[in-house]
Amino acid sequence: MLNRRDILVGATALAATAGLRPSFAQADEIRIGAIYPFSGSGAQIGVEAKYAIDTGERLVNESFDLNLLRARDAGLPALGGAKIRIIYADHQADPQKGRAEAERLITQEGVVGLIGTYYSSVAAVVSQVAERYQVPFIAAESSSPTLHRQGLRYFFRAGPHDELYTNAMFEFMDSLKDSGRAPVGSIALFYEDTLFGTETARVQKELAAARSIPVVADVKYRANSPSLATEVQILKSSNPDVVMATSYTTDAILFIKTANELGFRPKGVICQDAGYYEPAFLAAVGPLANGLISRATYAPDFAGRRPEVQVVNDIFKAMSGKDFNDSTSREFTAVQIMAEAINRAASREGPAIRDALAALDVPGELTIMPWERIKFGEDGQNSFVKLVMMQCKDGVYRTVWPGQYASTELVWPIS
Amino acid sequence: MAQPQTIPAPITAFTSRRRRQLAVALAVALALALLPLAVADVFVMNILVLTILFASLSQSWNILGGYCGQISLGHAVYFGIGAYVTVALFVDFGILPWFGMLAGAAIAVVLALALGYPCFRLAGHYYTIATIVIAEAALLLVANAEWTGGAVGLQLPFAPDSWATLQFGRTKLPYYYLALGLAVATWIVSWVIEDTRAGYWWRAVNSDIAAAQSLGVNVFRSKMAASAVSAFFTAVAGGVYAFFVSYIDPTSVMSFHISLLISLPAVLGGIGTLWGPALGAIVLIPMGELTRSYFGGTGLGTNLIVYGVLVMAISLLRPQGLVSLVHLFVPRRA
Amino acid sequence: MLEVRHLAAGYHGLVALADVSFGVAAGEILVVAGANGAGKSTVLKTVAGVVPARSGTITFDGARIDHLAAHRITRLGMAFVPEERRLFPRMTVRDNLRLGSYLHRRRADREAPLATVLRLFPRLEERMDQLAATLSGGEQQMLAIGRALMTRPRLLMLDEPSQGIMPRLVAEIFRAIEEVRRAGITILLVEQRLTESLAIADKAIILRTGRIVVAGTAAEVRANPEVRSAYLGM
Amino acid sequence: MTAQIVLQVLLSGLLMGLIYALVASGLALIFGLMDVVNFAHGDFLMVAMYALFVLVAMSGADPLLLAPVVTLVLFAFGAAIYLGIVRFAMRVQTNRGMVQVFTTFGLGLLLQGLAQTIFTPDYRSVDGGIVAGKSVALGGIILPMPHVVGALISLAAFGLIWLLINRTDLGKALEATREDADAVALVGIDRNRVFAIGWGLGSALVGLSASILATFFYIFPGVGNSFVLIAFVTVALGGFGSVYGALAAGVLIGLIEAMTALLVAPSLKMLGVFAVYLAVVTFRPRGLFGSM
Repeated sequence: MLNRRDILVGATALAATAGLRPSFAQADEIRIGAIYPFSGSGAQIGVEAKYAIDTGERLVNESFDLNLLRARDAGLPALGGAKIRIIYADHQADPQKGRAEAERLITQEGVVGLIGTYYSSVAAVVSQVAERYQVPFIAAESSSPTLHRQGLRYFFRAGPHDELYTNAMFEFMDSLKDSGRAPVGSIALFYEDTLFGTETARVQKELAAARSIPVVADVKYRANSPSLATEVQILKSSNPDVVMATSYTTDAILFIKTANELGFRPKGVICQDAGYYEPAFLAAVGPLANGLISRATYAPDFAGRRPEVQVVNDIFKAMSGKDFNDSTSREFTAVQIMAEAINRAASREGPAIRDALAALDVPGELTIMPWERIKFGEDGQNSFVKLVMMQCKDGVYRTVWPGQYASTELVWPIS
Repeated sequence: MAQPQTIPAPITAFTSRRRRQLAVALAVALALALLPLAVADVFVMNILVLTILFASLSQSWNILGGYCGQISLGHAVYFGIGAYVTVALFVDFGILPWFGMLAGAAIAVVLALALGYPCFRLAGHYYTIATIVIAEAALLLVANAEWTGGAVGLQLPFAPDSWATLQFGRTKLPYYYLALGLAVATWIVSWVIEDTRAGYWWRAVNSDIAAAQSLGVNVFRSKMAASAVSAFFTAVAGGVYAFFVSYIDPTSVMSFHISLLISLPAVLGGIGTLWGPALGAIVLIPMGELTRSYFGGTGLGTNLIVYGVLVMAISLLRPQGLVSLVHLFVPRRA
Repeated sequence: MLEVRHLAAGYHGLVALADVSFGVAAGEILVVAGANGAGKSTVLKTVAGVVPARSGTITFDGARIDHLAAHRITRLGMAFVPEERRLFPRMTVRDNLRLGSYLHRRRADREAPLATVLRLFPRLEERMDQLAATLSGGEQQMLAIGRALMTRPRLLMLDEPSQGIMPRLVAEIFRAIEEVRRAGITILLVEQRLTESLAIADKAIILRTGRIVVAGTAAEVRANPEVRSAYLGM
Repeated sequence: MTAQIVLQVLLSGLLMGLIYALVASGLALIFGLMDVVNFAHGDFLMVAMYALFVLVAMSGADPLLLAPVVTLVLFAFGAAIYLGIVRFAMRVQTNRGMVQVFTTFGLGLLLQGLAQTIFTPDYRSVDGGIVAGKSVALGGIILPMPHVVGALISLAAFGLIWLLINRTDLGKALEATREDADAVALVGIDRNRVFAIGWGLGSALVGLSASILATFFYIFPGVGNSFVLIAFVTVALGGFGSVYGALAAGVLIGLIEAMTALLVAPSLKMLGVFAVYLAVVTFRPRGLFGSM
């Protein structure tokens, strides 16, 4: 904390800042920056991310007898057993603040890599800062496809982006036919008017058109509306087979409650994770969540099947009181990947770490994710991700698709 | 009426006070111009750029809100227009930001004049609420429009350092001097306004509309003129901000939060004063950045608490603004 | 009943009153007179707690009241009718009167003064459901006095009750003041119309630039040669 | 689009509008009484929702049964805020309007920060109790029960406000203080006490609306922001200070919002409200029922 105090004193007395020098890490410590919203409307996301990343930090720094990436060694052996240390910064969902914090972490805290940022808008700016300073940036969960199309060399994303997610949803719908169920005859889109919602809906419309599935309602709603009654009415009157919903927690709660009150029961509700998957959502809507289907890139029922997943989940749960979810699992994984790359590079230099990341090829078994492997393409995107579809049963999401990961039978239609 | 042969004493005192203000301003500007020589740190530079940029924004706001007494909480609309027009012209048509900013400012001025017709008939809180509503409506329109990139926003393509395209990777210096230039320009405009007929009229409108009308002041036109000047500089600053951040989306340049950041420094520093906006910005912007950096990482609401208490304390204890503190140390002359 | 000792008061550094002392006994009418700006109104405003006293003491029934807020003074049984009347213009006459008895919870304490007021000013009864703003100047003055009486005061302070009123109604106001005194209410009266005031007053003081220049019984003041020439126009 | 959908949407708009009116009523009351716009209004709502959350957690009772308790708690809270903070903002001699705006605004930030520190930024919700998840069917038109009950409570609350203002001494004292805050001392009324009661009442209405909202809405430190702009527009559209103006404006806003969502686009529903607001103030600068 001494460093921050230095900054405070130094920056308030502006003239005194001449003497302020970046206070780089001690020799045996390797710093990684994590930029999340810790205050403002997204604060909850940041708080949970911190627990996940702290869990990752522990895994790397302590010795665990687990078959997971960077678990067995205490610290990074290639750097003399140096420990990693995560430095957190708050971006308040504001790109300008994300930029300032990224620059601060790099120049003052001496971080060798960045992890973040949940919001794709902030990730867009942070990825550019990372490029300028030649420090690798792993977008842990920001999922806008535009991010890996900027032609940046220091940008990496191990998880899927919105197009892959949406694609999986449609593949899942295709599979309904194969399993002898009635094909999806029509879909209605329900999505918030943010980057997340509009990008998702754009891809959904493309894929629906490619499959000739009619989109009978296209409801873009204002995020954080006091009421969604009219929106639900519009959906209901279009009488779709399936609603594809993309929302953050607050609207997800309101949507499901309102749909229940207004008696709107389509055959299926397929959600773009996020709000529909949050513990706060599940607590708020209770049994109304049963039957909801969500895409996911983490399968919580893995924890029961793979002991090493159970162990890290327990560590995380002890801190946060929650199980890993789609976001927190990827944040944890991002720490592993970053630590592995630093170790392989055996260097604290950004370009060396970047090259190590670019050359990385880790089998999926070494992660807690149901992925084939982690291997980044030219654009920094890992295309060996696997996606699963989960269905909520008794307040818990369980994997129902694809078959090899399924832990429970799909209920379809839900109404 | 015959002109007096000698200038009465109060007027000379006034003139010398104005000369002194100008001298102080030049000294401050010079010191600020040299400051980067002493500051190497990017984070501190970042805070400096923001502080000076918001000082100039608040100075522009003060022209309408302070001198003319029209409390706008919707200046984000001009800021956002400046940002969007500048970036969109550059990204879509390759028009350099220097021209883009002027285009944005021109559009902002036209909008300010168009909005003036319905708004300036509104009094007090009605005007303020109307400005909030207009900015929120603009936010909705931008978030749902095609050319603005909608909710996705607009990102500047990654490009090498250049003064022409206003893109710089690591150095903050160019943005610093741009912001400083803007701050000096808005200060000088304010300084000039304080001693022109328009300035007197505006302040007359502020203190007593009925009295101003009886003196023959065209209240409506005064408000329109102040609004146009204010919108112009706000939009230019919006353009600078957009290139400084390199990415804009509706919430980051057009939300109520921006309107507040534009008005707060002037209000807390000293509304309707020459130095209030700068003083307010010097306190508020580093406060906001440092409380976030210092307390924000905890996930607790400490930064909001500190910021909220500060705003309350200054409003209650220094209703004339922080600028009134200066007179505690420097006795007011003349 | 009311004792004012060495009272000084002023606004924004200007001295309006300097070293003013006088007393009013129960059941008396004391007239405070003087030219414009002499400080007459300030005497009442200071006693009523509207303007703070700078120094000196004010006691009512032996208790210091010079640091009490205006509403506390009203509650002690001192009612003040300011020169500008300060009615609630967009409320009815009935509501204005009703507010006068706001402090009294018992029905009798509300009905008795209402009957008195309506007996004193019968024309108010005809106007009960009109808005106060629609009354004539004289009627507004009656309402202001009536509202003050509704608080059941023991001391009534009237500031220029005849100001801006038709001559016919002035007499009615003065008659009412006498009748109020007959009901046992002490009266502190600030007036420009010295002849009429002295006719009903027991005692009088004359102020000039914030100081008392003449004081005495009504007869003494009326006989004072300076008063006769300067104020009574004789 | 059938007539039934239009009717359905209009009715849900009407119900929501009545709830908006109640949310705005406290703001209108305080403004009417003392010309102060409470910029912390949304955060008062947030405080009330957390108060309800704590009470439900402690007692396990139905949120609507706890509504009177929350209303009382908020009364005390509002009066305390007046006596502790706003009173001093009223005394300021210069820039009084600005001081009031930014004092209450700072207060709002402080409350949000405190809420985040005490309750964490997590989203909470209370069990909606007897109305949760229920609906009323009227010949094919389905209305959510929380909205129906909320709208009825709102109407009842406006009825009570009417009785309070027109039929009680306190109401008369409030009205008199609103007309001439200095003159009430002449009849022995302590204006500070009236102002404190006014803030208490205004906040009590916020407490009541929070109890209704909590039956269908979630709670988090920034929850006030979802409602505060609508509350401001409601009060300004109705005419600052007019409590009944707020009722009419709230209903109008509910209807316009619902119809814009249906006919134009849900994401632009507030745009319809804003457009109507701007159109109204262009012709009636003091809102629908504002006194000139």
